[in-house]
Amino acid sequence: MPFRTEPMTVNIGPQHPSTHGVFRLRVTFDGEVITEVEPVFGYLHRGTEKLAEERNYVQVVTLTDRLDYVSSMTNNQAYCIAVEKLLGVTPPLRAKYLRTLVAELQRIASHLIGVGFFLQELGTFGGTPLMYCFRSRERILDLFEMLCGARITVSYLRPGGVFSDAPADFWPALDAFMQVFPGELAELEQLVLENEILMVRTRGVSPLPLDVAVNCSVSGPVLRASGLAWDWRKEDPYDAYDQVRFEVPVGTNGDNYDRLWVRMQEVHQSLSIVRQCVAQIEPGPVRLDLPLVLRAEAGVEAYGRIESPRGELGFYLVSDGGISPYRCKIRSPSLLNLTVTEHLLVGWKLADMIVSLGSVDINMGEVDR
Amino acid sequence: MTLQAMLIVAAILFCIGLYGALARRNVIAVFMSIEIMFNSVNLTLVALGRYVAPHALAADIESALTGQVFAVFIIAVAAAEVALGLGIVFALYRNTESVDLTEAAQMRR
Amino acid sequence: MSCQLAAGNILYENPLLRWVYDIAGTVAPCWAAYLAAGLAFMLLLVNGVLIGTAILTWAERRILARFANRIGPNRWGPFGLLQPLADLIKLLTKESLTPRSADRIVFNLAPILMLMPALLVVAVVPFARNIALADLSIGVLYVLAISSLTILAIFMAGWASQNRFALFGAARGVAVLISYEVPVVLSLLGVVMLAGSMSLNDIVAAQAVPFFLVQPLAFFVFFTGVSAELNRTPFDVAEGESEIVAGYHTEYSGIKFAIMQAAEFGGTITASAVIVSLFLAGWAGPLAGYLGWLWFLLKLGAVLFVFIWVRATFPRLRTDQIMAFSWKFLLSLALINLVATALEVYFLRGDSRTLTTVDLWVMAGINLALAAVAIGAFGRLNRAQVQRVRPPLPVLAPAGAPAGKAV
Amino acid sequence: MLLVDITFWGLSVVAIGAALGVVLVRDLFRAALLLVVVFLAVAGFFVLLSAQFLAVVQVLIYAGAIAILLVFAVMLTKDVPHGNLPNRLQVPAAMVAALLLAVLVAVAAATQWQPVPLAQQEQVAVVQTGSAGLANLLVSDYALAFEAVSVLLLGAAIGALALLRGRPEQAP
Repeated sequence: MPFRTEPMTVNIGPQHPSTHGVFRLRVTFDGEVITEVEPVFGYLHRGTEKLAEERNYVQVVTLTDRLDYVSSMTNNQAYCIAVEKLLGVTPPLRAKYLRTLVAELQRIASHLIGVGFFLQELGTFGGTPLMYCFRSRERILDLFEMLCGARITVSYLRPGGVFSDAPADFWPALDAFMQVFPGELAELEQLVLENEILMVRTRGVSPLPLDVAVNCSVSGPVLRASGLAWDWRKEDPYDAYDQVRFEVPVGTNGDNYDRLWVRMQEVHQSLSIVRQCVAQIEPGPVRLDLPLVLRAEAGVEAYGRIESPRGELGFYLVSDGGISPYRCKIRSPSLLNLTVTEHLLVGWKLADMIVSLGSVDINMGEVDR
Repeated sequence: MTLQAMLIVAAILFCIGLYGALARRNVIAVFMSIEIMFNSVNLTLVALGRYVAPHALAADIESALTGQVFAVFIIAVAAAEVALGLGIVFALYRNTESVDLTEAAQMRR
Repeated sequence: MSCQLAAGNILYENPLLRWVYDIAGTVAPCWAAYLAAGLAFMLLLVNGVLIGTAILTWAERRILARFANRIGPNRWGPFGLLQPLADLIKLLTKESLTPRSADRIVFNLAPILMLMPALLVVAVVPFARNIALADLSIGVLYVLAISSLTILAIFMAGWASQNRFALFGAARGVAVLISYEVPVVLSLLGVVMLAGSMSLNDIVAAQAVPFFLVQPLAFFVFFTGVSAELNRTPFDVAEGESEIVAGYHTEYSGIKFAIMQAAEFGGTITASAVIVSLFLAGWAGPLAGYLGWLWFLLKLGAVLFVFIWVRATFPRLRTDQIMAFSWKFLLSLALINLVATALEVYFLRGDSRTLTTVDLWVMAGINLALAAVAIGAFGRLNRAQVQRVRPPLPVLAPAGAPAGKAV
Repeated sequence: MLLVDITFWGLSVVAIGAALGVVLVRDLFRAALLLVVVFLAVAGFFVLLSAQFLAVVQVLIYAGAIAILLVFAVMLTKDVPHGNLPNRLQVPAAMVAALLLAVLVAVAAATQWQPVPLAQQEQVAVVQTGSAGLANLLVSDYALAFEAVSVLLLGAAIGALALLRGRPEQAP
């Protein structure tokens, strides 16, 4: 256009209703169209990696709760798997099933939050879909409370198993949840997935080409929405994932709708995994008899990774023979998924920006660590 | 309120508009002044239509509305004028990146 | 002193005003009594709208909460009915901030200017038989003209705040309002043609068949256009909370914010009142002579409920999509409706130059079919980019495995 | 009528004050807002002159549409708070305006206007207040002018679009 307009630089955040915590985007607009975008983060930095070097191996579990605070179970899982690799131990079978079960419940809860806030950012400010999501999420958190007494910061998993076996009344409660939840999910899908406004707002918006996604090391639903069936639960099964059958939903266009669709489908698959776990689980011990203070051999390194709701979550641990890790590096999916921000946002409008950011479903606790 | 008072108010408005149209540098300010002049003319027309009897009044009572009809046309034409005029202003801005009339005169090619 | 009103005067037609006028006329000069009668009714209307605003904020929060499986405000008073009062006290006692770089005069003037159209429009709405402040012969045009002033207030608020989000909101709001003005005005032409008058009173009287049946397309266009002009979901881009914080009223706080909110909800109420008068036969109903106001309020409540329902359900559109919706979809529908109504009125009216109830029913039949066809056809044209929903993946596990087996 | 007189003088003060503001205020945005005040005051005059239809049209077209367009155009100005500068013609312009004002006032005061006959005043008032007469005139006596204006508006709309349409980018 020969019409020269003045570029306008706006700080979206750190205080903004839709930046998922304290996240800042320095955006340069031409009218409402984004020409430049620069993510700024670090506002929530708590030095988790450094703190982990000052605590013993079991204490670090509580730190991992606070990384991605909407999916603490999977954070626990990744860390515990890393420590188990470091020690060279394998948890008992029942613990593996319990871990898989709670991880999938956590995935459902986390995806419900992702989907709910994604819809909120699309402007259903009445909050109906968000509350539909929260209704179901609350039930899952209640289940977690029965397991370990906490709802958000669970610290349920331990190196070598889980904190304790599920109480007797957990199984009927889980059963009740499995009866109610599919109906609630259907209600949500009916409200959302066929909505025409949602279609025009998300179809074809901010597509992420597969090569860009792979080159930027993107993982999780964002990668799968771009068309690659890459899921660590299939590629490198951990815990009980080699015992259960499930599909990996894959998108085609990598647009906002596909990212939403992949999440919704994963919820269905997770539900099926939970069912299989319940059907297959056998009585037995839930925790290895490990010493209270763990020590690994000096010079051993281990990388434990899982498929968290947001992508590949990995803990890289180095031991110097002491009671705490010598070095703890966290590969957080949210941070790496942010590397495609520019590809997703430049050229789109302000309204799409917020939605695309929501579709990546970042969590600042994990980005800033 | 008399016809004379109404006409004088309209005249004052017209002259203020005239001054603005002549003495402002910004195209948009000139536009605004012209709009004031349009309005004062409308006012005059309607006031005359209200108070002064046209020759045809005795035969045709609707001729009392002639002033209003003229005002309607002026408003319509003013709307067209603003649309086109602002189009020209935008075109001017596109070429000179300024809405200053004095600069526009100097940059004539 | 006894003042006598000429028959044909606005006040004469209106029993309430005449009563005030007669009382005031016994003690004051006639012109003062005239003024007093008008002011008394204005006081009633303004306070009615403001109290209605308070009730609407409560109702909207309660109903939205029910849609979302929540309870909503329930602490203050029965069913939380005093919540608006508590909110008001909170806002009144808050510091009324003016940003340092803001244009102080314009910034403070904008909320007042925003409230003004909402209050002015009720002047011509007939609440019951012969109860309206002014039965203007150009009522519909008056409503349109006054409500177009909101644009200016929004722009003033957004510009004077010196805030980027506010400016975004103002620019979006003005763009939306200007686009939707066109279909809204065109849609009302059909109604005016049917009633043969622009006075709201005459239009209500002409609705032997409610006009939302006779003019379904116009009703659809007007309802949609009005929700866009009122910045309600799914057209609330001007204050899209998730995108631009609060749009043009980002910088407003305290009492100024309260006035802005009152203007917004008051605008919804007056717009609904206009919809009721134009399309839902206003105060007409059984025993309309005595219960006209009740019918009016019931219909008002129904329209408001639809507004809230829409808000609870739909996501927001993008600005360019809203523009496209107005120009490509609503404008076409309004034009179709205009041409169809003109032809129907011309052919059905016949020599008597009036439309009978039978004529109206015939038109209702034709127009309902036309509306279905037109909305379907244009919807399909505009839906090119909307593809079918992707089918869900199969779930592999055998469903319904007994839980609790492994206790 | 006392009320009418008070209203008239009030409106006059507002209209003239706001008009002066439009041409004298430095802040272009405020000037545009004052212009809206002028428009509204003129609409008030129309009501006083029993031209209700015109008053509403004035609000709808001038305050609702033209003013908004102008406000949008104001954004083109680089420094809006100080954008409304006078040029060098200030003094001559003031002189011309003052001279014209003197002539106009003299003419308005000196002319013997022929008032509406008393017998017809009632009738004229009824005709002028209603909008039906105006509508009749527009589609009967002034139909040609009416059509011409519609063509003009269409032309203006197309012309404005043509002016604003981006020319294809020239290759550098």
